[in-house]
Amino acid sequence: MIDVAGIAASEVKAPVIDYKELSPLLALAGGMVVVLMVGLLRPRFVRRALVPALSAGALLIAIGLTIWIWEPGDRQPIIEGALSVDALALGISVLFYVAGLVTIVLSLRANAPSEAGHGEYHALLLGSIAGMVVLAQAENLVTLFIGIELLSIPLYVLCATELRQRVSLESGLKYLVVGSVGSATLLYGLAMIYGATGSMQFGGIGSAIGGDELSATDPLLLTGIALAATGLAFKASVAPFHQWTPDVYQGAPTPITTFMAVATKAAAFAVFLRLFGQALGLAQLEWAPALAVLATVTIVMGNVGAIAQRSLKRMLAWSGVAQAGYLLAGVIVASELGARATAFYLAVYLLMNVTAFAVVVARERVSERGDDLASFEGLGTSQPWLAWPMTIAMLSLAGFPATAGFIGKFYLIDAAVAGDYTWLGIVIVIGSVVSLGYYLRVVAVMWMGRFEIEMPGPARRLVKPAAGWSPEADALAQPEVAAIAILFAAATIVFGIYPDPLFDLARDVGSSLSSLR
Amino acid sequence: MTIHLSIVLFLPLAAGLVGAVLPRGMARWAVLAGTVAVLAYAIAMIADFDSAAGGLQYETNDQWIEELGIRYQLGVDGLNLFMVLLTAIAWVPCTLWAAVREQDRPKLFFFYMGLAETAVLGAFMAQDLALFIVFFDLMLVPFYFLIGGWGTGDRVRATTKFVIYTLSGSLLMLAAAIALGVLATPDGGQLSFSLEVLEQRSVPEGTQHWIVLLFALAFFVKAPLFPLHGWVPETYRSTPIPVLALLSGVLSKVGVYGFLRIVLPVMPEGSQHWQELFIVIAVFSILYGSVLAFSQDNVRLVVAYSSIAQLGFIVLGIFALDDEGAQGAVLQMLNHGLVVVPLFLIIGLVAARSGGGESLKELGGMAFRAPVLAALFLITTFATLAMPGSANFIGEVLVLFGSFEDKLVYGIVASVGVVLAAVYMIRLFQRVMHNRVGPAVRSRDIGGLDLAATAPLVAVIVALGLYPQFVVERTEKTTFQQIAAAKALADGGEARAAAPARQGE
Amino acid sequence: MSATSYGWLVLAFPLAGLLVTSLGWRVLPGRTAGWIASGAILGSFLASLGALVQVQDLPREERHAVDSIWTYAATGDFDVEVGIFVDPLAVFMCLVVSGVSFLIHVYSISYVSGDHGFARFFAYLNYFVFSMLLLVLAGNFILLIVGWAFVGAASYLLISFWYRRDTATHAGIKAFVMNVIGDVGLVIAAFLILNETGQLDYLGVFERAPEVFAQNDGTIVATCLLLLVGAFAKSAQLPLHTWLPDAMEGPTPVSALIHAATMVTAGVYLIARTFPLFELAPTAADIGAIIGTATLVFAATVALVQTDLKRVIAYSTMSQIGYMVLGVSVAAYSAGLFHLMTHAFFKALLFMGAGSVIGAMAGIQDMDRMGGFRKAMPFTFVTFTIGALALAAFPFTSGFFSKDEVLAYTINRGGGYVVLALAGYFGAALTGFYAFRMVFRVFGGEPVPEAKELEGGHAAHGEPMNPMTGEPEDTDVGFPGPEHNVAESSPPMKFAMAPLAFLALVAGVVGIPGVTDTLEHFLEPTFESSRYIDDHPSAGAEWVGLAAGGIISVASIYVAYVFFVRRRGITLELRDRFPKVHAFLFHKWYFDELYDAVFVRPTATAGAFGRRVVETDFVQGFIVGGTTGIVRAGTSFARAIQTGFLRAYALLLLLGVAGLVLYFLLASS
Amino acid sequence: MDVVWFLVLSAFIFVIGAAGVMTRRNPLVVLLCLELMLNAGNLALVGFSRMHGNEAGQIFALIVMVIAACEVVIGLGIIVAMYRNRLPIDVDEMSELRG
Repeated sequence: MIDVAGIAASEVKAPVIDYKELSPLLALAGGMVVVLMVGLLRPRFVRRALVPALSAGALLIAIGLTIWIWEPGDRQPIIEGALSVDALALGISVLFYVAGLVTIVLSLRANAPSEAGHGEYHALLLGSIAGMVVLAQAENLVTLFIGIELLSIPLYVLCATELRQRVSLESGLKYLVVGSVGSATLLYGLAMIYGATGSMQFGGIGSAIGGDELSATDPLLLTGIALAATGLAFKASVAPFHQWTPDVYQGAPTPITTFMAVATKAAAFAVFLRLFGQALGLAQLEWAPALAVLATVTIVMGNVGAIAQRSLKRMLAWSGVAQAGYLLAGVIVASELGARATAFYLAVYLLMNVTAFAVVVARERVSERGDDLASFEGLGTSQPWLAWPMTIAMLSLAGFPATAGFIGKFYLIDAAVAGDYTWLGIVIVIGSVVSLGYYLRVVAVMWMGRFEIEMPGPARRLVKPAAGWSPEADALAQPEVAAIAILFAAATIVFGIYPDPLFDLARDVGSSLSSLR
Repeated sequence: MTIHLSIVLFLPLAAGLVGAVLPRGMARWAVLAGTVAVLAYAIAMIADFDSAAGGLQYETNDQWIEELGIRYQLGVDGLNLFMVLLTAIAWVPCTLWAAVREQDRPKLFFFYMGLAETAVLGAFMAQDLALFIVFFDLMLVPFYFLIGGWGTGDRVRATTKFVIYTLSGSLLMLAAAIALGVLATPDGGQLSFSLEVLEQRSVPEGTQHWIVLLFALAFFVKAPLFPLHGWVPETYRSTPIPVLALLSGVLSKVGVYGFLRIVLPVMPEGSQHWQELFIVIAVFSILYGSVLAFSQDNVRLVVAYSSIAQLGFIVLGIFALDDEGAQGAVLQMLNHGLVVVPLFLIIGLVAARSGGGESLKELGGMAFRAPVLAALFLITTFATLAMPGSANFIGEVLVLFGSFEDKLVYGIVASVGVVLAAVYMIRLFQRVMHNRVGPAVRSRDIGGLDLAATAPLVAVIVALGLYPQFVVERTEKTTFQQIAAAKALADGGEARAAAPARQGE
Repeated sequence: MSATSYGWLVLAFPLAGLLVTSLGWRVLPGRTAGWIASGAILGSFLASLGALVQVQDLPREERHAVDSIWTYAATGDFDVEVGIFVDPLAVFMCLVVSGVSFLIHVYSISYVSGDHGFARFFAYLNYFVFSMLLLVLAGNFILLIVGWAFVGAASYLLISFWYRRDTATHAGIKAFVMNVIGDVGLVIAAFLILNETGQLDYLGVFERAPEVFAQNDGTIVATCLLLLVGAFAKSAQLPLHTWLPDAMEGPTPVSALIHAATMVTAGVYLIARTFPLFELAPTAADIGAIIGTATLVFAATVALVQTDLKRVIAYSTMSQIGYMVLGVSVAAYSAGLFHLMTHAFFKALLFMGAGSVIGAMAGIQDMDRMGGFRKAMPFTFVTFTIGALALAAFPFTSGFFSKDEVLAYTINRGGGYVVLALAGYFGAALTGFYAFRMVFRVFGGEPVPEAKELEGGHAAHGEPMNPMTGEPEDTDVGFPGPEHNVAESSPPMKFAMAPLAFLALVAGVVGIPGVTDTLEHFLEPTFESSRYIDDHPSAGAEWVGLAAGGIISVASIYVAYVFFVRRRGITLELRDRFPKVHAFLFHKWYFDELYDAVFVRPTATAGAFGRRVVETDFVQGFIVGGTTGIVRAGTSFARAIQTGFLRAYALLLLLGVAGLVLYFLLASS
Repeated sequence: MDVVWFLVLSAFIFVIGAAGVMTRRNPLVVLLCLELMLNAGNLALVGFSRMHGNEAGQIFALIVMVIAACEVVIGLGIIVAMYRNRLPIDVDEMSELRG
């Protein structure tokens, strides 16, 4: 007799592909190709104007499509459970798109694109964004890894794009090497999780842990979790895997630093939420304390590291480390509230950091002191339109009320306390107290005249002047940068007073992780 | 007549914003007008206030951030009625004082003045814990810039220290407050920080203990009380006079006000648990502040340390957990504010007459050419040292009576502070106004505009001295309500609570 | 009008005077301020008379009236009205205070005529009189404390009236602080009273007191002792007396008014006012009596050797108040108050005379520099001598009757009180001696240059210098004696001194034992609830006492005559014979030194310690520095491991991995 | 054959790679060591996929190989850039960013 079942089984089934759900990703990929091709054209106009315009267009289309397919709640994964296009993924990916747009605008007058070639530069940027989207949507280990690498590899290049700057190359190399070590660790961890659970699907892993043949304390599984956590923590620059952050942020072209600071972190936490919340949620009791310890170490390290920095980029890098610690609290509690808080804070974090970095870009292009604190002296009187956004950003990062930062911290602490991690909440506030030390210093430098800080020598300036050295000329020379700063600063204040829109977004994001309590 | 607290609340800020768009010279007058309007509004409120009703009046209660259970809830009752009035009264002369002097970047300066008043008013009127904290921290922003931007000496260091010190307290309070809100929420209940809700809900006593401690930390730093006054010397030295008057006269009250508004009614067990400790801190602050005040050479610091002592009295009155004590504390909160503001303005005048010298060594013998100034200073001095006949005396007597009730030993130790107060205040007055003429002193009498700024305050002091009951009858009811819960515990736990005092006797 | 409305008037006049003189200081021409002020006081004197009449009209058993205008402060059972209490005692005090004050006001008009602070001076004086009257009229303890503190403030202001003199300002702050100590005592006493009786009004308290307090119950004794603290601080009794001699830095009229006639006797008034409490606490009363006696002897001994004219009189004041305190403490209320009255007269008179002399000496107060003013200042001489006679209780002067009545009552209590009485007589002997020491040294002997010049008709010209420190005066504000205002040449002073001299002589008639006893009967309604109301010595016994007193005083005066007229220089021999004794007395038994060592220095040291050690090392060093130190350490660590070598980064990363894995494996097993 | 042996071997390879990254100063060698680490992961995947008898692990391994290649390419590119700028080909020399 003929084994019909056997034959049926041997047939290769092509996976069902839902192009509607996939459309934002496709838009990015398409844009990438187009930009790369167009970038090959010679005319100056094409390279300086058309390429950025096209890439921006791609991002805008992606945003549009995202809104089109937006739908809160828990969603079935697509492509045989490779990706899940739910509110978590979509919501976070909006952050990537915005960050990308900002980066494009900030790069308009930067050296990096012209050195690396505009087409390549922007194509790589879009590629990295695509990677982040994949990562945010990843529903199984393979896509997770692909996402991370697709995110990282373009960034390695982008960091090193200022080919004539030694520090740029250095940051590229460091990011590459240390990053690859991280990826290898992650891969090894994923392998073990797979080994322990026998499934690549997050859902499958979750049910396996829930199932009776595998206990949540299985050493193989836990080792896997540990290694995977390391890999993700590395991307999120969680201590003690944070060390690349200051160096890379400082060395990389500032627009890229901006992008990394906000987008990479968002991507990392998106997958953190999904993997640890959904797949490993049931093992929370095992991994949460460890992550809590990591969070504490991160908060401490980040804040104390930032205090002694003169270079604003470096200072923001360290502060980014600290902020990662705060965000981790939202993951640790593995609750829907935690997910919401994390998403909310990621959005806020984007606003604050973009503002700050925009001002840094504006300053380092005109001041011979580069991104050194000294180049911000007296900004309050000379260029209030830059000083105010910076002030708002700093106060918001420090968590002053009437800024979005305050609400964000409030939300995170709320989540921490609700998840029985009150002590972590207290660690967060202690961290913020320390952070005042460096945030307020920037404000003081801008508004309260010159004063001395005991610190190593100032940073060399890496960027050619955008215009003559007079504030007015500079302002005219790069209106788009100031515009970005003012826009995002305004948003910071608005959401600090009327945060409901962000809350709605956060609620949708949270709603898509059904397995959470 | 209906009073809309939101109008009172945001008027100064609005005035500040208007001033920011007006031409350079006009900003000051816009803000001044704003403060005057607030004062008028506050007076109308006092006139309209129904002292018979115990609860909140003119309440505004709207949803603000539903997700976090934060409501935009304002209200006035006997407890904060006079705090609002104090704020309104204090801001007018200080703004006037600044307005008649040349400031650089005047628009910013007066914008911050307006923002500051809004923040302080908000802190006093907030009836939602989270909202209170929002304003409590927001207060720091304008003062940070005012001190750092217009201060003297090592101002940046001073203002940074001030902000970090205060925030390290109030951020911990934030954590504690969130914990309070979350842990108080019953299962399935909606998270809420509204005080009236929190008073209904209860938190286990063990939790209350550390929450109260964190609140106290924030409030003691703000007050300030020993040993959390590390920010005081530098800040007081480099703060511009009108700002300093507000800082010491009004801001210091927000902390102690928080005890009566939040800690005692919401966490009576916790408050009662730490009663002994807090009283000890208060009493020690009284003695310490007094002794240091009388060994200081810088005029500002004399008043600075005297404030530490005065705030000690207030805290003592609050944690005596006794009707009279609390009533005295409330009265004293108003009185101290009313005397410190003119005191600092006068110090500013005095310094101007000695070529900027603020050391007692450089001052002296000013009374001769400035009799009016001397008279104002004298009255303020007597009021500050709580001479009988001033409202401060009634306040202190009530505080002492309250503490005598079952903390007799502490009360008697504290009353040593009364004597010391006489020493350092008279010393201050004498070294400034009497004795030989200081080297750089060019004495002249107080100018018309400065007189307009200070004299009304002194008049208010005298008036209250004649009729303190005006305050007492309006505050009494609410004050008693606020401490009722904790008081009941203290009385119930009489044997345990008062045992140490007994041994002391 | 009722008694109380007169009471309000009594308060209203000086208050009005205060407002007019203080607000109109710029516009009032010449001496107007002085006349206005004096007029105000005269007004309240007349009002007091009105009150007197009204009170006498009341039926004998309810001879007191209360009235209040508004609630001062009321919360819980703390309930205080702005109310006055008018009874014979209050009226009596009002009369004495306003009467003497009026005369002293007039005296001052010419005494401070040339001073820069003329209007200020009278504003202060009016303020004082208002406060003093408030004190005596107050209807409850809180208002009493208010008046109590106000007189303290007034005395402070007037002591440091010439505020460019360091000695004056120091004396001022000393007096003020001592008085505040007294205030605190009263406040605590008031609390105990409120706590036990639930009342603060005199009437209520006195009603409830016998019900709630057992005889000599601990609380009531404590209360009365606290009251005594207040009384002694105000009345310069041991051990709170050190401020009074220094208070002589003030202008002489101030010494006469505040530090002799009125304020310092407030303590006596307080004890008399609260007698129901003291009779419940005999222990406290006895302590009061003992301290009174101690003070009267102590002060008299010190007065023997002082050379500063005003300070001698100051010590004699302390001594005389000692008698009063003794009197009211042994329940001889009317006797004590009688002495209060006569003392007010003759002591004010003495100060006025002293002022006149000091004027003649151009501000010099040292008796060693004086002498022979007999001819130069006949009027001053006569009045001063009258004052001295009354002070020495010379037979049939006012002091004679009052002082000896006190002692007679004391003996009458029998037992240990006799000892006190004997001490009193010993003090009397000393009194006569130092009183006439003054007379003989100032007016007797050879005329000093100043006296001669004065006889020549023109005044001496002294350098403006501070007699205490010898440093030159800052003439801006003014200083004593440059105007040479001697009674002889200025009618207002004469006008003020003459009636006082008369009263000093004859005021005794209101209390001649067995004959008049007017005062005693007048005051009886106040004290009728006293349990000692009926056991007063028989007239016979009193006359025996009077005889003894008379002999003592004559004898002591004779001894003074021998010492300072017949055989001058004998004092010097004595001093050389017993230098230790002299030094001990001359340094006022070293009380100032003691307090300086026990209270002032320690506090100052504590302050210095707090400033140098606690502030810098603990608050800034440990708390602030500690925290920042930890953060700094963390910073340097974070930077140290941030080496920049990516191999090191990889190392740390893998270490982190190892740690994490290890944790998980441990957690799992 | 028991999967444990595969795991032990892959662990060895991983450690060797890690050690290499930490000890070698030549970026080229460092890149090789990175490859080792990734391949250790691959080996583990393959081993597990045999253990579970599903091919997911092997597919994953294939994908990883591609990615690893990309990484090396980038690394080489950066090294070339360094060479062009006449920078020393030594990871320890690239330590300007620090602190």
